[in-house]
Parts: sequence; C-alpha cells; structure tokens
Amino acid sequence: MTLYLGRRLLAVAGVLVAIAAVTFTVFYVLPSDPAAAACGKSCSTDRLEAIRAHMGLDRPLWRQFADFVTGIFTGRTMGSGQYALHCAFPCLGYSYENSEAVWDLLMDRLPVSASLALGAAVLWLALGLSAGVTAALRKDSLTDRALMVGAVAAASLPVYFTSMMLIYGLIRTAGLLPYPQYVPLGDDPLHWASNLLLPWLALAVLYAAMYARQSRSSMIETMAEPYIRTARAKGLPRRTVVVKHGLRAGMTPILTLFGMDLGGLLAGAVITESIFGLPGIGRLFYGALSTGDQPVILGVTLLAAAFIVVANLAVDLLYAVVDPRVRY
Amino acid sequence: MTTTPTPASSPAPAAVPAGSGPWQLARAELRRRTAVKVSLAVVALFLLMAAGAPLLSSLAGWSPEEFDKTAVDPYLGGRPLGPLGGISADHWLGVEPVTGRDLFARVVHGAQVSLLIALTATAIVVLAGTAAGITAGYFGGRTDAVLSRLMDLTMSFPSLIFMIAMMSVAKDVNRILLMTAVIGLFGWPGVARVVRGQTLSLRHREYVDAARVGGSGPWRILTRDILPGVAGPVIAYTTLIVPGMIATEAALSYLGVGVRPPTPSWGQMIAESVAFYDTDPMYFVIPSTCLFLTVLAFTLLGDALRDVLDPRSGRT
Amino acid sequence: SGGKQSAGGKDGKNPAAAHEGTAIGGTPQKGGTLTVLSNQDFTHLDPARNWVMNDMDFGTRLLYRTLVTYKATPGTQGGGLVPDLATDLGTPSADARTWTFHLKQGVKYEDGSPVTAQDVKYNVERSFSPDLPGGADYAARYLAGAEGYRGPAQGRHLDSVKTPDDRTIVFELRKPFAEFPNATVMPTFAPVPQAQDKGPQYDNRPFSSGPYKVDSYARGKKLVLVRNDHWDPGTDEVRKAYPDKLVVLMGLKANQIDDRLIASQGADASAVSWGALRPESAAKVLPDARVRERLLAESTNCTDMVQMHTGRAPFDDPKVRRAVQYALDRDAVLTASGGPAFNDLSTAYMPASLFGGKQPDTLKIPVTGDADKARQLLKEAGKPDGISTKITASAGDKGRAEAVQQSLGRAGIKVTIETVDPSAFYATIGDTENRTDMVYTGWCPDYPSGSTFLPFVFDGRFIKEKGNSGNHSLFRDDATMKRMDEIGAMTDTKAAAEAWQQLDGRILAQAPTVPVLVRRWPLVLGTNIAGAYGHTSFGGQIDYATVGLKDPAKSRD
Amino acid sequence: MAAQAVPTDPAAPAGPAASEEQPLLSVTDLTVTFPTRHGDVRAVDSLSFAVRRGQTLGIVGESGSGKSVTSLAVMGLHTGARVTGSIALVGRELNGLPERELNRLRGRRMAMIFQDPLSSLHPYYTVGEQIAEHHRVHFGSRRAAARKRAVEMLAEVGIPEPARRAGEYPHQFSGGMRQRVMIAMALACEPDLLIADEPTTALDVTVQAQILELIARLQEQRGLAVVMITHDLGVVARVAREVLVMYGGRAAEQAPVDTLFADPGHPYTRGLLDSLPRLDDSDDAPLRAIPGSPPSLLDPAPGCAFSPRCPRAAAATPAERAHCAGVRPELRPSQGHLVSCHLSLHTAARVQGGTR
Amino acid sequence: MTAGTAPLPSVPPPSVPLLSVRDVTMTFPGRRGGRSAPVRAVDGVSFDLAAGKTLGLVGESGCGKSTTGRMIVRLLEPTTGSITYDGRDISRLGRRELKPLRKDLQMVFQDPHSSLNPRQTVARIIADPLLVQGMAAAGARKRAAELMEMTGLIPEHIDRYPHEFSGGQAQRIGIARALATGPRLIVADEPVSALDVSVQAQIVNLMERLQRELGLAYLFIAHDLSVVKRVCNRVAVMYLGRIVEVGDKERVYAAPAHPYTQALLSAVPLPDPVAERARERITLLGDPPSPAAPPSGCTFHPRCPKAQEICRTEAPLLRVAAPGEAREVACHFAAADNP
Ligand SMILES: Nc1ncnc2c1ncn2[C@@H]1O[C@H](COP(=O)(O)OP(=O)(O)OP(=O)(O)O)[C@@H](O)[C@H]1O
Ligand SMILES: Nc1ncnc2c1ncn2[C@@H]1O[C@H](COP(=O)(O)OP(=O)(O)OP(=O)(O)O)[C@@H](O)[C@H]1O
Ligand SMILES: [Mg+2]
Ligand SMILES: [Mg+2]
Repeated sequence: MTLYLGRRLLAVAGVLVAIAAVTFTVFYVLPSDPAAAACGKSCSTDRLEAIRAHMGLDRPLWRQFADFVTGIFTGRTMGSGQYALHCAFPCLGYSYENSEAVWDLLMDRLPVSASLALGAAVLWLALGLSAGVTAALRKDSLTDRALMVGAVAAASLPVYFTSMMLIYGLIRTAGLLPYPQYVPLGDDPLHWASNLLLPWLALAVLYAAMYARQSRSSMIETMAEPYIRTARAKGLPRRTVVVKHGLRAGMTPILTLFGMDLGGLLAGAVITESIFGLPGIGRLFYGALSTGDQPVILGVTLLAAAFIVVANLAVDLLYAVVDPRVRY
Repeated sequence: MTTTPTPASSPAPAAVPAGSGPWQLARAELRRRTAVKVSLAVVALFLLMAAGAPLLSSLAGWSPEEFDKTAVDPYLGGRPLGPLGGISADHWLGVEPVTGRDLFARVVHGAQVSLLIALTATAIVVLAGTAAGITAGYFGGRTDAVLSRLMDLTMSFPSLIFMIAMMSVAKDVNRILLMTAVIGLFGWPGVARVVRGQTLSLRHREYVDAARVGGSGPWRILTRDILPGVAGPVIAYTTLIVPGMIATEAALSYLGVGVRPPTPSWGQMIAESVAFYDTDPMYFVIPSTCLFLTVLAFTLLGDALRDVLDPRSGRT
Repeated sequence: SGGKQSAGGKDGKNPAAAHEGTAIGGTPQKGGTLTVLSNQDFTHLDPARNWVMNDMDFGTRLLYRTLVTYKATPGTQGGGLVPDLATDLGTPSADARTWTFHLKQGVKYEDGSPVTAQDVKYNVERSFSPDLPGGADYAARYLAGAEGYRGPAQGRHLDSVKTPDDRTIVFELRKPFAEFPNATVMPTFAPVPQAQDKGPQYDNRPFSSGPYKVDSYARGKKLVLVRNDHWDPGTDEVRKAYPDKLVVLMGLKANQIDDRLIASQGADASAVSWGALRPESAAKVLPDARVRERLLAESTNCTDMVQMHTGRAPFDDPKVRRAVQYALDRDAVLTASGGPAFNDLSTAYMPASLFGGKQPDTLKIPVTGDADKARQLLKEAGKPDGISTKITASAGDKGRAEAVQQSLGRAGIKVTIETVDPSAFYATIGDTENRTDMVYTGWCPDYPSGSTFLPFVFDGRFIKEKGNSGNHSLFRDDATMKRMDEIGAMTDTKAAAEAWQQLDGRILAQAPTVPVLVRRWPLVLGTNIAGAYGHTSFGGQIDYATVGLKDPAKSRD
Repeated sequence: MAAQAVPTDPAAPAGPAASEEQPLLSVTDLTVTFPTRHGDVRAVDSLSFAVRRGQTLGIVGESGSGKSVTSLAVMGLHTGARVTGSIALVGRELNGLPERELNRLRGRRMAMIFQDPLSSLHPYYTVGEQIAEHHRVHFGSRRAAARKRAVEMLAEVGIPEPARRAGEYPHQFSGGMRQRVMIAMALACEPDLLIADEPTTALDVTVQAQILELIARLQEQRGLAVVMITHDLGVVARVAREVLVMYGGRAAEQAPVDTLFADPGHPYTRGLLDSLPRLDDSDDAPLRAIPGSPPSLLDPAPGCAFSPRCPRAAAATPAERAHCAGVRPELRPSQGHLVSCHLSLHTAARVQGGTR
Repeated sequence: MTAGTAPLPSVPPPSVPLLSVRDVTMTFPGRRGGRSAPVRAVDGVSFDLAAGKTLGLVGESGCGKSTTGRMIVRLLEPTTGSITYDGRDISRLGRRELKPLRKDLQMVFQDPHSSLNPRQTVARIIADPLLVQGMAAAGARKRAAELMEMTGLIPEHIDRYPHEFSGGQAQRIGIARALATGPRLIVADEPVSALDVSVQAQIVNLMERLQRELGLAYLFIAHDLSVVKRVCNRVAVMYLGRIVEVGDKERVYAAPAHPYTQALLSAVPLPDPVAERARERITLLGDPPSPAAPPSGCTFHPRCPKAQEICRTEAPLLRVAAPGEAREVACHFAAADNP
C-alpha cells in the first residue's frame, strides 16, 4: 500500500513536470512577448532589453524551466537589488501583470472556484443520481422515458446557453436572484449560497444530465447482476436490495467520472466563471491569457493538472475502500 | 462441464432473412427506432446545409460576409430593424445586429465550419485513437505500457484550459486547422482506451487464435479479425464524441479563441449573440438552436448505435 | 425596405451627446459610498507605471497628487491646467530647458508625513526602472542625462532633477520644451517616499497623498478606498472628495454592468460604470428618455486609424494608400463601433479638440467611401486586379476590423484579419519586420496639444524595429519631420496649434494612415449619482475628483 | 445443533404430520412467458411437479430447456415474465403473492443456490455479512447474533477457520469454497426447501463430489426438500430420488430415478442416455447421437417439441408423424412413469429395434 | 476402428512418433500484490503422440492443459523444452518458418461461437487458412463447400454467418476450418465441453469418423473423463502443470495408479443410479492449488489421502509404474496401491 502510494505519487510528480514542460514550451515556441506587453505603448529597445533581462526571458529555455521547477520546491529570488522579490516555497513565479506571487493569486481565487465546483457537484450528484437511479429502477416506464429525454436534451445544451437562460429567467425577468457576485463563505454563508445558486444550477444542469444517463445505465447493469438476484432470493426487502446491494456497486463507476469531472472543474470552470463574472481561477486564467501573463497561465495549467491527477489518485484509493477486490 | 450459456444456439429470428451478417442485423435493428430516424434526418439536414452552404446562401441572396446597413438601426447600437431580429423576405432568419449580415447565410456557413472542425477533429481522434488502441491492445507488453502512459499523460492535461491557451497564443496560423489539431490532440486517448479494451478482449477470443493457427500474420489478424470487431464500438463511440467536438469548437469560439473573422461558426455566433440576448433574442436563439439540435441528434444516434453495436460499454 | 424605421437621430442630433460639456445630477452631498462596477482590474495604480487614461484619472484624482493637474471642469475647459502639489504651473528658464516648481505647504501623506520634493524626484527616477515598466515616458524623452539610466535601485540618481530644498524641484531638460507643465500632469510626477517603495508590489498599494487611501485591494476582485484624513482640502483646488468611501468591484461582466446600471436598483443607484457602455446595450439606453437622462458620452479624443506600412509594397505607393482611403466605408466602421451616437467620424488625424472643436474635411470623401475612385486609383497604381493584404486588430476591435475588411473588399482589396489579444497587441504591431501591412489602432493626445499627437504618430525618427509605437505607418518624410521640429520649438502656443493643424492636413494628403473615427465614452450612471461629467483629458471618463452622491443615505454600507 | 438458535416462526406451516400427505412444494401447470421483441418466448410450458420433505427432485435437460426459469419462477424472482399456473409451498399459493409477502418466505422457507457462486455473491461485502444479513431481517436478530450464526454456518459447511474466514470477501475464496458459502447462506435461516440450480457446473469433478456430498449430508440432517437442477445425468443419478426430464420448456418425462434410467419412456430420455459416453461402459462402439439440435422456444411447433429429432417419429407412419408434429402430447402415466409422448417407448414395441 | 482402414502412406513408422514433447515448461509473467509472481502453467511435460492416434489430456481446470495444447500449435512459445514434430524441433521456430507447418498442425477450440469470427461468413472462415497458404479465392471457396459437406453441414449455408448456426453446427464449422489445409495433427481443446449433451455425441462421432478417413492424430484435451475414454488411445492425466500419469487408456481407466487419477475417476458421476449407489468413492479434500504458489514436493500432497513425509519434500518423477507396462506414473507410492 505504502509502496503503491509512493509509486503513484512519484508518477503524479512526473506527470506534472511533463505538463509543465509542455506548457512552458508551447508558450515559448509560440510567439508572444510578455516583456513587450509589460513595457507598454512607448517602449525603447533599450528598456525592452532591460525588462527582458529582468524577467529572465533572455536566458535559454531550459534554464528558465529548470529555475521554474526548482523554484517550486526551494523557492527563489526574482530580480535583484532593491526590488528583488523572494518567492517562497511553492513558488510558481510572480505575475507579470500585477507582481503578485502566482501561488498567492491561485490560493486567493481557489475558494471561488472550489465553491462553484463543489456546490455544483453536490447539486448535480443529487439531481443526476436520483434521476438516474429512479429511471433505472423504473426501466422502460414513462418516468424513465421522460427523465432520459430530459437528460439527453439537457446534456446537449451548451453551458452558456443554460446560463443565459437562467440569467434571463431568474434575474432579468423574475428578479428572484441577484447578479452573481462572489461573497466568501466565511463572510456570509447565506449570501454565498444565494449568489452562487445560479452558477451552480447552470453547471449542474449539464453534469446532472450526464450523470443521470450514466448512473441509469450503471444501475441497470448492476441490478441485472446475479448477486442482486441472490439478495432477492434471500428475502431482503426491496429497499435493502436496491440501496445496500445495488447502489453501492452501481455507483462505483460513477466515482471515476466524478473524480475526473471535479478535478477538472476545481481549477476553474472557465466558461461559467466568465459568464457569471465570478473571480475564480478560470477567470484569472482567462484574464492572464489576454494580458499574456505567462506565470499565471502556467500556474493555472499546473494547478488544474494537479487537481486532475490528484483526483484520479484519490479515486483509485477510494476504489480500494469501496471495492475490497482492489488491493494495493 | 464449464458450460457458458450460449445464447445464440437457436437459429436466427424469423424476421431477418438468412445469410444476414451482424451489420445487416444492426442496421435492421436501427431502422426500427424512431429516435434514430429523426436524429438521422436532423444530422443529414445539417450536413446538407453545411455542404450546400454557398448554394443556399446564394439562393437567399446574401453572402455571409456582406453587410447590410439598411437592415440595422445605427442609433440603437445596430439593432436589426423590424420584428424578430429582422426576419423578412429579404433576410430569412433576420440579420446580425451592428453589421446587418444575413443570419441565414451565416448559420449555414457556420454549420460548414462547425461541422467541418468537429468532424475532422473526430476523424483525427478516431484514426489516431484506433491506431494507438489497437496497437497497445494487440501487441501488449512494452508497447502497451508506453502507449498507456501516454494516454494517461494526455488525459491528465487540463484539456480545455490548455486548448484555450494554445489557441490564444498561436496567431499566424490557419485557425480552423489549428483548432482541429488541438481538439484532436486531446481527444484520442478516449478512443484509444475503448479500442484497447475491446482489442484486449478480442485478442483473447478463440477466433483470433484460430486465425493464428491458420497462419495469418499480425497484419492480417489486425485488419480482418480485430478491426471489424472493434469497428462497432468505435462507430458508436465516434458518434458520441461528435457532440463533444462540436461543443468544444463552440466553447473555444465562444471564448474568443476560435475561428478568425469574418468566418462564422456557431460558437462564434453564439459568443457574439450572448451580448444581445435580451435586445435581439433571435440572434441568440438561432445558432443556439442549431447547435442544440445537432448535438442532440448526434447524442441520440450515438446512444442507439451503442445499444446496438456495443451493448456493454458506457462512457469512458 | 421602407418599413424599417430608425429609432434615433431623426432630427440629426446625437441623442447620446445631450450632456456634452455638462455635469449630471447637480452638486453631490458629502458622504456615502460610491460604487464603481468594472469588468477589469486597473492596469497599474503605481504612479511610476500608470499611463492608461482611465487609470490616470482614478490615480491622480483620488490617490496621489501630481505637480500640476487638469481643471475639474466639464467640456474643453477640462484641458486647462491648474497647479496641484506645486504652487504654480512651473517657472521655465528663458530657453524653456530648465523648469522649477515649488511645492505647497501642508500637503501630507496618509500617515501625516509631509510630501517633499525628494519624493517627487524619487518617483520620477523610479519610472526608469525596468522592474516598473509601463509608465509615461516624458521624463525619459526630455530629461537631460536620462539615456541608459535604470532607476534608483542601485542607489544611482538622476542629476538632472535637483531638489535644492524640501519644497523645490528643478528639472533640466535635454531640449527646450514649452509644454513641460502638461507633462507634469502625468502620474510620473506624483510623490512616492522612498521608505514606502516596494518595487513592483507598490502597484498593489500606492501610498496616498490624495483624498483617499487604499483600505483593501484584492486584485481583480475589489478595491476599497477610504478617506485619507491627512488630506487637507485647503491645499487642493481640484478634488472635492464627496463620498466617504469608494468601492471598485472588478471582474464583472460588462453586459451585466450595463444591465445593472440601466435598472439602477438598490445599491446600484449609487454606482457608476468603469468601462464604456457596450454598443449592444445602446438599444436599451437610447430609446428610453429616463435612462438617457443618466447617460454621459464625452469624446475620448482618440482617433482610430487604419495604418499602412508605408515602408514596403504595396503601401509604399501613395496611390494604393489613397485607394484605401477612398475605399474605406467609415460609416460601416462607425456602426460596428456602436453607431453615430457613440462615435464621431474622423476627417482628419487630430481629434476635434485639437482643431478647436471641429475637424476640417479636406478630402471630402463620402462617409461610405468611394469604391469606384478607389478602384481607379488602384488601376493607376498598376494593380487593376486589386490586392490582398492583412490587417492586425486588437481583439476588442474585431467588429471594426470586419467592417474595414468588408468595405475594402468592395474595391478589390482583399483583407485578412489577424486579431490579437490586447495585451500582445502593441508588441505584435511593434515588430516592424513581421507585422502585417495594415494595423487598426489609434492615438490619444496626452494633453491638448498637437505635439502629443502628430510627432508620436508620424515622426520617422521614432520608428523602432521592435517595440515600435505610435508611428505604425512607419511614415518617414523629411519635410514633415523638419516641420515638426520647427513647431515644437515655437513658444507661442496659439501659433503652434495652428501650425499643427496645417501639418495634419498635409500629412493626410499623403495618406500614410486613414483616420476613421473618434470614439465617445458612453457611461450610464446610477440614479443617485451627482456631479458626474466625462473629463475631456481623461478620455471621457468620469472625473473622479468631483463625482459624488445625491443622497448618501441611499448608498450601501 | 444450530436449530435451537432459531426461534419458531408463528407463520410456520403445520407440523410434520400434516406434510406427510401434502407435498412441500407443488407446482401445477406452470407457464412462464417472456415477451420479447421477436415475439413471446414460452420458456416453460405447463409444467407440473411436486417435492416432498426430505426428498430430492432432479430436473435435467439441456441448455435452454427452461430449468433455471422454472426455479426462478418458484422463488418468484422473475421480473419481466408472465407466470401463470400454481406454485404452492405447503399449500400456500405463491404465484401472485405480493413482493412483501414473498420476501417473508424467500430465504426463510425456501432458499436457492446458483451456478456461478462468484458472481452470485456480492463482491463488496464480507461473506459473513452476506450469510447472515437475511437472518437479521427474518428473525430480527442483532448484528452480533447474526455474525455468530454466520460463523456457525461456515463451520457447518466445512470451511476451516470459520471465524476468520467470515471476515473475508468472496474473491478471497476458491470456487468450491464459494459454493459452500452459497450453501451456508441458503441454509442460514433453516429453510424447508432448497433449490440448487446447477450448483456444481462451474466446479471441477473432485470439488463437485465434495459439494454434492455436502448437500446430501445437510439434507439428511435437516430433512430438507431439494430441487437439484442439472444437465448432468450422472449428477442426477447420484443425488435424486425422483427425476424430471425437460425438453423445450416442457416436461418430457418424470419418474423415480431407478425406473427412469433403467427403462426410459420418452425417446428423448432414451436418446440422452444412449448418447452419453460412459465410464463404466466397456464397449467402444460409436455413440448413438441424437441428430439435430435443441429447439427454439420462439416459434414452438404446435406438436411435440422433440418430434423433428425423434428417431421413433422418423420410423413411424406419416400419419403418426403428422400427429406428433401437430398435436401436443400430454404428460401421461405409463408404467410408473409420467411420459409425454405419442409414441412412448412403453406403449408400442414396433420401433423397439431402433433402441437398445 | 474397422479393420478395413488401410494405413495411409504418409504415416511414418510407428517407432517414430509424429509428435514428441520433451520437458516442456511454460512460465507466464504474473503479478501478485504488486510483486511479480511468475505462473508456471506447465512444468516439465513430456509425451509422444503417434500418427493417426489420439492422446487424451485430462485434468482439472487450470492445470495447464490448454497451455500445453497451445504450445504444440505454437500459439505459445515454450519457455524451455522441445517439441518435435515429424522429426523437426518446432519449439523455437519464427512465424515465417512456422507458416508451412500450419498446414499440418491445426486446432479445434472449446467455445464454438467464440472461435468463429462473428463478422465473417462460413465461406471466409473455412477458406481463410487456404487463402493464407496462397490458394486462389475461387478454389478455396469450392474446397470450403466440400469441407462443409464432409463435416455434415449443408454446403448451401456457405454464405451464412456463425450466429445463424446452432452450437453443434458451429463446432462442425470449426472442425471444417481445421481440416481445410489437410493437417495431420489436430489439437482439440475441449471440443465438446460447451455443447449440449445431446449434441456432444454428434461431434465425438464426427471426429472419430474423420480420424478414420483422414488418418488424423488428435491431442484431445478434456476434463470429462468419460469422453476421453471414448475417444482416446492413450491418456495423460495432468495436475498442476505436470503429468501425473500417462498410459494406454485401458490400463489407466481399469487400474489407475496415481491417487489423483483414482480420485478423479471415482468422482465422475455415472449416469446410472444403481451403479452410483454401489460405488465406492475417494473424496479429495480441499481445492486445487494455484500454479502461482504450488505446494512443495509432490504438488498433490496436500490433498492426497496417501501422502507421507517424503511427498512434502520430494517431487516424484514420472516413471514406468510396473515393469513391461506402457504406463508411467509420478507418485512415490503408486505401485504400492496398484491392484
Ligand atoms: N429474461 C428472459 N427473456 C427472454 N427469454 C428468456 C429470459 N430468460 C430465459 N429466457 C429463455 O428461456 C429459455 C430457458 O432458459 P433457462 O435459463 O431456464 O434454461 P436452462 O435450462 O436453465 O439452461 P442452462 O442449462 O443453459 O442454464 C431459454 O431459451 C432462454 O433464452
Ligand atoms: N496468458 C497467460 N498469462 C498468465 N497466466 C496464464 C496465461 N494463460 C494461462 N495462464 C495460467 O496458467 C494456468 C494453466 O492454464 P490453462 O489454460 O492451460 O489451464 P487448463 O488446464 O486449460 O484449464 P481449463 O480447464 O480451465 O481450460 C492457469 O493457472 C492460468 O491462470
Ligand atoms: Mg440455467
Ligand atoms: Mg483450457
């Protein structure tokens, strides 16, 4: 188990370094000059060079990358002299744009994205799984048909469409909800929730639809398993058969999906955040793109990748808990 | 005594004429379903629309890039004149606000771009994925290990984020090509996994052994025994990833890193129309509906194909 | 299609320009919280780096004071200067190469310490630091001995800025510069005490010498300003500082900001928008007199231009350039830019404000262009089959570029659009070697003088291979350059202004660029806003020195 | 020994005296139909049989002959099927009983074990939990008591170290042991009837022998009625007292085991016995195969399902053949057997030459 | 076998076996708890098979029967040991060198449906080996029809797909395919295990007939001892990768020498209630162990009723059980109990 975990963690680190390298290269190879962007409208060549040197952009790519990677673990000092900045342990560099440590920026934005992702996840799991399981248990009934038609349709709606409809319906027309504006959970839980409700809904609709479809087929498959027949043959009440024997096995495949989806979303639902103007990581990223703020872009990419790999690892470990056949 | 119940030991159902292969059976099964017929019709409609875009728009009398200043009110931020976003005999689906470009022409040309990107990306994904999956599954061992690691790595990429980043930094390139390539780059592991799994299971079928005993080499086995067996699930999977591809193109265009103006694509149109969603709802509704219908049709079709061609697999 | 009826501009008057030159909402009451809704963050608030019109407005009107500043008056009067930190507009030496300013007594920072001449010098020096890029470069252009200077980081100082005592600062210039007081309006000439300097991170919390200080600043999310109790209104004839507090909410969706302000419900009544009204929201504003009541639409005074690479084929041929000039449908671009309510067509380079209110129309080209004439010109240039070329535009100008593309297409000039992110835009077009033949970009005069326009845009000596700016047509004409030097040396401002205007026409005749339009800066105000007007020198942005609330009790908090 | 742990169920049927005359399970005219896309599949057709306490009924038949469908019908486990006819457990009619009522009988009065013990056991729960969970439901016993019961049962079916093994998961057991676990589970609540659907098919011969022996021992100890379903005539010969031969969803023949093997009445039974290679046969003569293949249930012929393959029908007159193909034979008593054949081997000796 | 069957000219003299397997082992790389745990599926197996004869290979599930068969047709390459076919060691040949041999060595599989490609017509399935060997398509099709006739199928069904056939018919197709190239040795891996009892006999009869007509040699793998007894001349009993007893059918069945063979025979239920009741049974304890962790010494000792100390430590060798007898046994105490 420890061995396995060690191996997996090593693999996670490897994947992250690989992703960092690829991202780094892409941004280096493709033309974009953050120094020039920082330099501004009227920029002398002399000054441009100075800025470039200051940003370390004059150094060979591999050196920049090596500095970056070692910086993550050891921290590093950027610039020199009076304005030298020390960037401590998980050092992902400083934003070109506003000179804040990328790590701090990410951590500052993470609560927003996490609130969005987790809230939506709760919602979509609740909606999706209950719809899926209900449909599975009433397979081929009218309820099943209706739920599944709804699910296919909802899954086909792009998130921006749903979002705009929600905004139009619930804010503009009905005036039921405020325009989303992030309030930290710690400040005011009620406002936190009421402001996030719409983005949650928008995200949840799409995912709930996918999960409903998925959990339905998984549940149908499980309910056809011989061990369910065994449970029924033992005279267990239907509820026990469905919940204890059916759900647990039927929901395990959903776990993998959930890990991947949540991992992907934690680091920013770019579209949703941008539609609702939520200051999450996705928006940070989108903003960084338009200003060519490479350290931030790289930071977000890495964070997102880290969430995905870690979520996958977590799912794999959880599997061992859920399914005793899996042993590490 | 280790009898595995052989389900098909009875002769073929009477409804199907003798000598019909699995493909014919699948086709007959598909033909029975209404959802399939409807989605096929929708898909065909949009494909025809895409293919005949120039013809259609010349019929309607407008090219997708042609401004019509008479159709918009410059003093209202270019809102289309007339009801329903300017729908008239002149402009069948109304016009784009600000520019007055003909929406019908743009929608059909947008279909061309959106479907071209989605289908080409799908083709890339499917070809690359099938090749990788079949290689990994059939040859196993080190080949499998390397390819599987590569799949894991690719799947660990925050693909949308990465795609946006790549699209936004690349400038002097053909956007459509780049977008197709970028979408394709992240899609192949999905197919590869499905194909690999299927190949693994087929490789242990006795008919593959039989072919080897019969003297067939790996190439012959791959093309004659494995590939046709993999084809069913791949077709079903392909149909199910097309909507994803369409949606990805739309998402990228929506985020402003998609096609280059004045080329229309559905995503680009929706992105632009979002700003007008309450002043000119038709502008928003028309491309959204097209996108929705296409995605829905492909999803339904894919569901049916999966039912028929690949009864045991779920989403991967 | 006669049934279609335009909703605005029936009487030929611009419905959006009703409040031009006036303040809306009467005189504000003191107190309350003014909310600013923004779809973005400030580029820089560090005075050494702040060189974006709106940000300069915000910084210099609220957080720090400069030697000289603009009058707080609506209309063209706003271009006038008043002393701020300084006691007067500066005393030049006879050759206008040495300028002396004296600082007022009793100007204090937020911690109560006095503002000194050394602090002003220190910030000027900071602006040279490569760690702190982005700021205005007047100091670099004019101060003597500035070449190769890299800021105060290594303990090196600029000898050309002298501080004989705490309240006197003397600037020694490289060449005569009669308009130097105009330059000292720039945030570069705001004070930063060395003890407070945190290098790049100063940007996140500038040390206040103005009426407000930073209470909290979460980049990209929220900035809260509260009163600086050490600010003495007695030393300040410009800033009124009505609200008790300013809250800038950032990263909102532009459309949602528009919708919120149009609705102006609850706390939004005490809000203003940071960014301009989106063209697509025009339809929600212009037809509604009650909303139009709250609409500002001051001119930005920036001229949008289609600039051609005059250094290489095909645009090295003036005939081809003139073909573009004739082919261009400025009206289409105008519509794409939000329509006549929010833009004014341009017939000259310099904005109307530099022409005393109205641009001359020397060429008399129809607003929708003259495709036949353009084709004719192309034929004369030996290109009867037209040409193919590319244009680079900032992503935000995509619609305008499409209109350019479409209209040039009518004359056989096939244009491909490259959109570039705003951030990378200047770097991209500044690379003279690799850039496209055409770019769509504009220029804003920093202060109302032709010297901050024409030399920046058409002086061939400023062309750089990389990082080129301003002169994107790479126009290099000896006569023009000679004339610019002559005008620059004039001390009679009135004569100089006339000379610039003439020069403008002469350049236009050579068509290095095509002036297209001058944008306005439309803003819908909350119903509780008072004292708001678009300041002509800040690109039409609200003058934050004077804006306040009608009824502070209605604001949030 | 475990009996005292089981409280008496008030709903229990009358004492052993009553059951002497009344069979424990009696199935009459059972018909099970599956509606499918291609039409109705009549998997079981008018089947009747009865089992007495302490007895073993063997049901044989080849793949698809309806054995499993029958057993699931008895347990009331069909979901998508139409079940008609009567299934009576100690006189109580089960067919049509609501699910809740059935649940009180399933696992308690009648239990079932399946062919593939691995997939029939839930992979996520320990075997201890699975053996005893319905004990808690049926007797309302506590977790600890149920666990104790599970360990007892494991010991009873001969699993070493039962206390430790109860905490393990099915995949940690070998095939034979899994089947023992299934048996322990089935017997945990002291049922009266055990239905075993091919319990040894997935197992090796040596392990099969162990399991058959175990079932026989437990049956003797507890006076269980057992329905043993198999396609292996050898297994039936070993364990059953009464045998039901199924063909195409119908009963072909029913008889006490000795009579059936010694003197089969149905040509199919005869053919089956003839086509089997036998270990105790010294003769190396070629096997007598039954020509053709088992019938489809989708479009059942109106007459005897076996008639297309039947050597007697083949040798019969055209009129008889037409009769066989067109008219369904009833199950009729014939020399101590019940045989459903128009040309039963007992009734006519004309084609005797064709058989041994 | 009828006396009339003339020995085929191609059959080598009986002294030289057609197939000779010597000390073949097969080790699969395996994993257990994250560690590599090789599975020795076949462990030093040796036997001979004469032309035109049948050797039965019996044993419990997982004992290595299929692996042995697959090595002989070279679906697997043995880890060690040699396989000599017709005087030539084929155990290390590459794919190209094997190709001509494929004509001679064929295989019939257990599951008739999974061994037929569901997407190919019968014509293609049967003709495929011929096409690989370079025969023209038309000729191959004709030959396929002949083979269908020969195996009791209706040649008109040549363009049907496998799912349109019943299990028994499908197995006939499998046999026809194996016969296509005119092989001399067929490895039949449980050819009747998946079939219904009533059909099983048809296939057994067919295989016997083909052997007579074509002079085939069979390696007949099965776990059903009664079928093996019917079909084979010689029988080899495997336990956990090793042959524990091999000899002429009559001897092995009449007087099994190895305790495992004895137990196996006594465990087979007889379709005769009277005989069943009368029978004395040896019931083995426990389950067959896993080849990944075989017991020490004689791998059968944990289940053996006769096990002694020596069995725990020393693996018995396969040796002639009694002088002059064509039977070998691997048991320390085999002779002692031999009736
Ligand atoms: N749910 C179902 N829907 C349709 N047909 C079914 C269903 N279940 C069983 N059948 C059909 O009923 C017939 C009898 O099946 P059953 O499982 O009882 O056979 P069996 O005698 O148990 O065979 P085996 O020895 O293979 O287990 C088969 O033809 C089968 O195809
Ligand atoms: N490719 C393989 N990789 C790893 N182990 C294998 C492989 N093939 C077979 N084995 C193992 O080798 C052993 C022998 O397998 P084999 O298939 O030869 O048994 P068998 O006697 O044919 O059994 P059955 O009666 O179940 O067919 C088994 O334990 C099996 O798990
Ligand atoms: Mg069954
Ligand atoms: Mg095998």
